[in-house]
Amino acid sequence: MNLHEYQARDILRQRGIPVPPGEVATTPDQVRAIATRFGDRVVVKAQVHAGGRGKAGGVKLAATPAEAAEHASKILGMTIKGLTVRHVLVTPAADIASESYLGIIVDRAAQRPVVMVSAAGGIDIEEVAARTPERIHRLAVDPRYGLLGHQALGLALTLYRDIAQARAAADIMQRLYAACYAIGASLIEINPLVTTRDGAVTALDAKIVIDDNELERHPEIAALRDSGAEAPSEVAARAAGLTFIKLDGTVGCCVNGAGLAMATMDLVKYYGGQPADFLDIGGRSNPQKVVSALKIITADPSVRAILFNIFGGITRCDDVANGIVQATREFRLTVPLVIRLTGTNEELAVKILTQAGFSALTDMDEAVKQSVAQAAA
Amino acid sequence: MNLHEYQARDILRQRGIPVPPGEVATTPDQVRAIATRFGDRVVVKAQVHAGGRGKAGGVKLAATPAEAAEHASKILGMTIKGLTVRHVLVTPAADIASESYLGIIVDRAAQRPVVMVSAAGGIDIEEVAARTPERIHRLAVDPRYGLLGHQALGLALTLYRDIAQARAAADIMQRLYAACYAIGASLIEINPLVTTRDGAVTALDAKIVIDDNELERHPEIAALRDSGAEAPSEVAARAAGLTFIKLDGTVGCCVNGAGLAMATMDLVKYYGGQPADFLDIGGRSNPQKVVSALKIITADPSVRAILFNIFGGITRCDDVANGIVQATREFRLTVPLVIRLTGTNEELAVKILTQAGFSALTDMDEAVKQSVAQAAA
Amino acid sequence: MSIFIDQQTRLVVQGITGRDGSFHARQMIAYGTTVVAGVTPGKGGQRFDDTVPVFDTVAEAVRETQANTAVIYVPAAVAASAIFEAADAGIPLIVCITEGIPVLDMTRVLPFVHERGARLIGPNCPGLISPGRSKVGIIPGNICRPGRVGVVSRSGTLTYEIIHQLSTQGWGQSTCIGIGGDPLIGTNFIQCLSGFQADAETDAIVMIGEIGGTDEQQAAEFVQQTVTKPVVGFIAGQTAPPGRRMGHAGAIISGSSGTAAEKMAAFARAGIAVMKRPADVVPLLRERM
Amino acid sequence: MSIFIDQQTRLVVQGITGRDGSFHARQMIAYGTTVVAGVTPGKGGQRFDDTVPVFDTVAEAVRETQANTAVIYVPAAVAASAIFEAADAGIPLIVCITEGIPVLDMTRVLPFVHERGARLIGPNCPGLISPGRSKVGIIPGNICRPGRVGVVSRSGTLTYEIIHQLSTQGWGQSTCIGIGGDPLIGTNFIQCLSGFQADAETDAIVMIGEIGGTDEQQAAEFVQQTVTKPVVGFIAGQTAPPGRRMGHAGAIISGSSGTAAEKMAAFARAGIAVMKRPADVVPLLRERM
Repeated sequence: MNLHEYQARDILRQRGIPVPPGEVATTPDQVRAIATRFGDRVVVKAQVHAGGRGKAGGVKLAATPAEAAEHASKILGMTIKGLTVRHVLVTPAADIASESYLGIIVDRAAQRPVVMVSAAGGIDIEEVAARTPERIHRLAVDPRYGLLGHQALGLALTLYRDIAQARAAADIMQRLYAACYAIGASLIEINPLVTTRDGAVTALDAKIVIDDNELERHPEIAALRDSGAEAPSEVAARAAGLTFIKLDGTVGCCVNGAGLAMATMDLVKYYGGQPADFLDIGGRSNPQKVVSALKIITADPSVRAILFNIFGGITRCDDVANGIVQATREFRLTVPLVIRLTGTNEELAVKILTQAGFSALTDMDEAVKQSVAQAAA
Repeated sequence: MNLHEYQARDILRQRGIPVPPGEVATTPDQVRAIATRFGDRVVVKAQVHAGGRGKAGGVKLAATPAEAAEHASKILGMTIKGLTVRHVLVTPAADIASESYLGIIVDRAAQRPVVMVSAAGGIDIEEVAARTPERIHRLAVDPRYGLLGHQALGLALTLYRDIAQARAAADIMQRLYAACYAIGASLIEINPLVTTRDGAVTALDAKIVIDDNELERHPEIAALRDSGAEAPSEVAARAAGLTFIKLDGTVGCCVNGAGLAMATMDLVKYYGGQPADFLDIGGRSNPQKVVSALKIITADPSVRAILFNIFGGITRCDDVANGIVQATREFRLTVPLVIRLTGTNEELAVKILTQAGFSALTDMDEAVKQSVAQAAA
Repeated sequence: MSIFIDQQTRLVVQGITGRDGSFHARQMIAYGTTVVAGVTPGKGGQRFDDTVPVFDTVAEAVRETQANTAVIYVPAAVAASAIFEAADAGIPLIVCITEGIPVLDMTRVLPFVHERGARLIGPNCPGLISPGRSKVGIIPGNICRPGRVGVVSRSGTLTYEIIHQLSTQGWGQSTCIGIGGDPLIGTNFIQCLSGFQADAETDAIVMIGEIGGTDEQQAAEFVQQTVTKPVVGFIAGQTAPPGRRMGHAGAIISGSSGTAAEKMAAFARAGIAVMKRPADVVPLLRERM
Repeated sequence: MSIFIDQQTRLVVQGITGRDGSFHARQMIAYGTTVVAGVTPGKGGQRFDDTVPVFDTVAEAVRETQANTAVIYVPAAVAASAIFEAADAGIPLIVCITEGIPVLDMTRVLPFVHERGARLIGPNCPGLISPGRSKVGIIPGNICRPGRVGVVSRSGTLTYEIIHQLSTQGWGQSTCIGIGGDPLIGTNFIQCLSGFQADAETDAIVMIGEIGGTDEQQAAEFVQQTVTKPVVGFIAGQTAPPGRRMGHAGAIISGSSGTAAEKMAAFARAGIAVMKRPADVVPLLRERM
C-alpha cells in the first residue's frame, strides 16, 4: 500500500526525523489560508500515488498566497498517470544547500534490508544509479543487529563532510531503519534529504510503501489507505480478496495462482490475442470470489471474451463452477465465456456447468485458442 | 537504581502489561479517600527499596476505608531495614486463583538475559529455587532475536494449562523482555503473576532495577529516583561520583579502584581491624572528589581512623594529596589519617602532604597496620 | 531416489487442527506420508483423527516422535513464529505453505534457520512431493507419477499444469518442489538443481521461473557450470506489465533485471531448453534426452 | 614471548583526540607500542601529535594502516558502538578500556564480536602489557618488568599493586592482562590461562579474582585439568558485604556462589596457591617454582 507524501511526513515526524513544516489541503481556499500563515513563498504539491509529479505539472512554486491558490485550483482535480489529485501539500519553499538520496528496501538477493544513500539526490537519482553506480553507497543490514551506529555514520560521511550534519543524517538513518520494522514498510525513501542554508538536515520529500501483509497487524497504518486515490477496479478487487491489474487487451482472464495467471496471459499473446487483465482468484476459492471477479472483468468495456483457467488444488473446481453460474443469475454476461477446469472436483464442476448451459474444456492451449478467437470475432 | 513498586507498575502498564488498579499515597487521609473510591477491601503496601516488607508489617489488608487509614498511619514513617516508608500503595484486595513467578535478569555465565518462570510464585520463590530447582524454568534469550513467540509460549505453558491464560502470560513475557531493553533494566520481576477468579492474568507486584549505566540515556527513568528513600551518605556519594557502602567497623577506607578497595578492607581485617566502609574514588580523581569522600567518611561517628590507599595510574597521587589538604582547610579532622600513595606523581604528592604536615607511606601493609593500630588506640 | 524427502521422512504438521492443516494432513496421510505428530498449542494430548498425536509445541513433538520434517499451515500472522519454533526444535527440514508472511518477518527468520543448519522450503509454496514415496505440502498427489524428471518451480498452480503435462504424457517425476513465490525464500533454484544433479534417480530437470529478481539468472549460470543433466526451463510473465515500481530504490536495486526476456535469454545462454508455453515441456525433454 | 600482543601489534586508538585517548596514546607510544592510527569521526585527515594519522572510521584506518589491534577510550554511551565498529572492520583483537557500558549493550556486542572471530578484552579493564614489547591500555609501564610470570586479573589498581610486588622483588612479567570487572566481558580467565599455559616464555601464572559470579571457580577447574604451570591466586572481597540483592532472580541465578570463601576453596581444591594478602604473591611463587 502506498502512503501519500503528507502521510509519510507525519510518520517520519512522529519518529523524530526532522521534516519541514507543511499542511495538507483539499481546496484552493485552504491553500490560500495555509500560504498566508506560512507568510513566504510556498510549494504546492499534488498528492497522488504516482512518480513524475513535477514533470506532470503537479508541483508548483508560488510567491504569494493568491498564486498558491491559483496553482492549487489547477492541481486539484488534475489527472496524473490516470489518478485524480484530491489533496495537495503546501510547504514553505525550502532554502536548499544540498540534496541527497536516502532509501531503505529489502534486497531479495541479499535477503536483507539495504540502506542506499547518494550525495546526488533528487529526481534524477535513477539515472545517477544507472550511469554512475559508484555514486550510490549501499549497505546490507544484518537484521539481527539492526543498523548499527558506526554503519549509519559511515554512510552519512559519504554525504556530508561536516560531522554535525553527518551525525544528524546517521540519526535519521537509524530512525528510518527502525521505522521500517515498526510500521511494516517495504520501502522508505527520503528524496531529497536536504541541508538548508543554516546547516540543518531535513527530509524534504518522503515516500513510504507498506507491505500489504503487514496491514493486519498495523491497523493504524491500514487506516491511512486513501481508496479515492486508487483505480475503482483495484479497490473492488482488494475488497473481494482478488489480485487484479488492468491491462490494455480484449481477453479478460480469470485464473487461480499468479504463475498460472501469467502463463495464461503469455499463452493468450502466443496465440495472437491480448490479455485485458491479470486476475488471480488465489487459493481457497469460494463462489462469491468468482462472482466478484466476473463483475470486475465485465466492467471493462474493452473485454471481448472471458477466459477461465483453473487448475484445481486447494481451489475446488466446483466452487468456481458454482460462482460462474451464480454470477450469470445476478447479471447478464454480454461477452462469450471460455472455461478450462482441471484438478480437484473437476467432474462435479463439469456437471454443474453443463447443467447451466456452459461447456468446459480441460486443455489449457485449446481454451486459450478459443478465447482469442472469440475476442477477435 | 531501584524503582518503587508503584513506579514499576506504571512502567508495566504503559507497556501494555495488565496491572490491577492501585494508587499511591503519602498520608492516611489520602489512603482513606482511595479506599473509599475502590469501595472494597484494600491492601496497603509500604513503598521502600527493601525485601521482606510483608514480614516487617509493611503490607496490610483493610476491610474498610477507616481501617486502611489506620494501617497507613502505622506504615507511613515506619522503618524497614533502615529505610523510612514515605509512600504507600493502595490496591483493591485481589481475588487470587494462582500465583506464579516471572523474572528477567542478565546471567553473566550465559552472557544473555534469562527469563525465569515458576508456577510456585510468591514470597518463598527463593526457597523453591534452592530446594526444588526443577520447579523453576529458565530460558537464556538470544538477544539478536529477542524472546520469540514460541519460546514465551513454551514457558507460559509450564505455568498454565489453559491456552488463553498461557497466551496472555506469553504476551506479558514478550512485553517484559522488550521493556528490559527499552528502559535499561538489570532486573524486572513480576512476583506474583496472578490469575484472578475470572481467569485474567495480571501483574500483582513488580520489581524493577535499572542499570545505573543506562540512566544517562533514559532521563525519564532517572527522574524517578527517590533520593528520600536512600541512605543520605549514599546520596551524597553518588552526587560526588563515588562508590560508597557503609559498613560496621572503625577504619574508614578511601581507595582508588574497587578491587584494591576490597583488598584493602580484607587487609584491615587481616591485621585485626574492621573496615567502616567500602569507598572507591574511581579513576580520574580530582581533589574535590577526595574532599567529598572525607566528608562522607567523617560523618560516620564510628570511624576512629582513616586510611587512604592510592595506587596511581589514571588517578594522580598529587590530586589526592591536594584533596586531602583542601579538605583539612574546609573542616577539622578529628581522627587520625594514614596515607599510602604510590604510582603516578607520587613524589609530588609526598611533597604536598609533607608541606601540609602529613606523612605518607608507600607500603600497603605498613599503612594498613598503622591505621588499625590508630583505630584501636 | 528423491531429494529432501523420502520414506524416512517423519512429518510433524504445525497447525494440524486448523482448516488447511487438517485437510492437507489427511491428504498427506492418504498419500502415504509418515505423519507422526501434529502441533496446536492448547490441544496437546488430543489425537488428530483418533490417530496422530497432537502436541502443544514442536519441541515436545520432536522429543516424543522423532519428527524430522515440519510442514506449516498456520495463519500468516503467526507463520514466522512457527518457522522459528520448528528450527529451534532442531527440525532439519521445514516446509512453509503459508502465504502472506511479511517480508520483514522473513529477514529475521532466515538467519535463524541458517544458523541452526536447517533447510526451509517456502514460504508461500506448495511444498514438495516425491511421487509414490512421500508428499509434504499441497501438491495434488493424483497429478504426479513416479519417474525420473525433477521439477523445481517458483509457482503453485503453474507447477501443477507442468506436472500434469509430464504425467499425462508418460514422464514421471523423481521429486517436484515448489520453492515459493515470495521475495525472500529459504531454498532457491540452485540448491534444488544441485540436489537433482546429485540424485542418481533424476535424469532431467524442469525449472519454472517467473519475472522478478535474479534467481533464475543465477540458476542459469549454475546450470552452465555444474549441471550435466538436461534442463528445460519456463518463465512466466512475458506479457505481464512491468511490476509496480517500488520507488527509486526498487529501480536502483534491480536495475533492468527481472524481466522475462532477460531470464529467457540467460536460460538460452546456459544451454537450458526454453519453453514458449507449458505444452512445450514434453517435446523439449524428448529432444534433449 | 607474550600472549595476545607483541611487537607485531599495530594499534588503532579509538577516541584518540579525547581526554583519556590522547593521554594514553602518548603513554603507549612512549612505551614503544606501534600506534599506527587514531579514529575520531569528523577529524579524519588530521594527525595526532603531528605523527599518527587520524581517520573518521576504523574501516578506513584498517584499510590505510593495516591495524590489527584496537583500543577504545570513548565515552560509555558510545563504547558499545565503538566495539561493533572495530569488529565490523575486521580487527581481530579489541581492547575496551571504557567503564560504565550498560550490560544490555554488551549482550548485543558479544555475539557480534564472536561471529566475526574477534577477541574482545574488557570492557572496564586496564588492558594488557607485555613488558618491554608492547602496551595496549592503561597499565602503568613503569611498574612492570620483562620476565616470565603471566598475570591475569579482573581488577585494575589491585593488579598494579600485585605487579608492583612482583617487579620490586625481581619477578618480571611475560604479559599482564586485566580482563575487566564488568558482569559481561569478552575474554575470561580460562582463555588467558590457556594462553599462558601455551606460552613458552611464561613459567608461572598469577590470577587475581573478585567476589561475584563463578568465573574463578570455572577457571580453577580448568587449572586442575589443563594447566601444568604453577598458579598463585588471590580473591578480593573477603570482608565485602554481600552484594546488593538483585531481586529474587539474582538469588535464583547465582544461588550461594560468588563469595570469596567459595572461590578461595575452589582455588585450593585445584592446587592453586592462595594468597591471603597481596604481599603473599612473591613468597608463594617462590615456594611453587
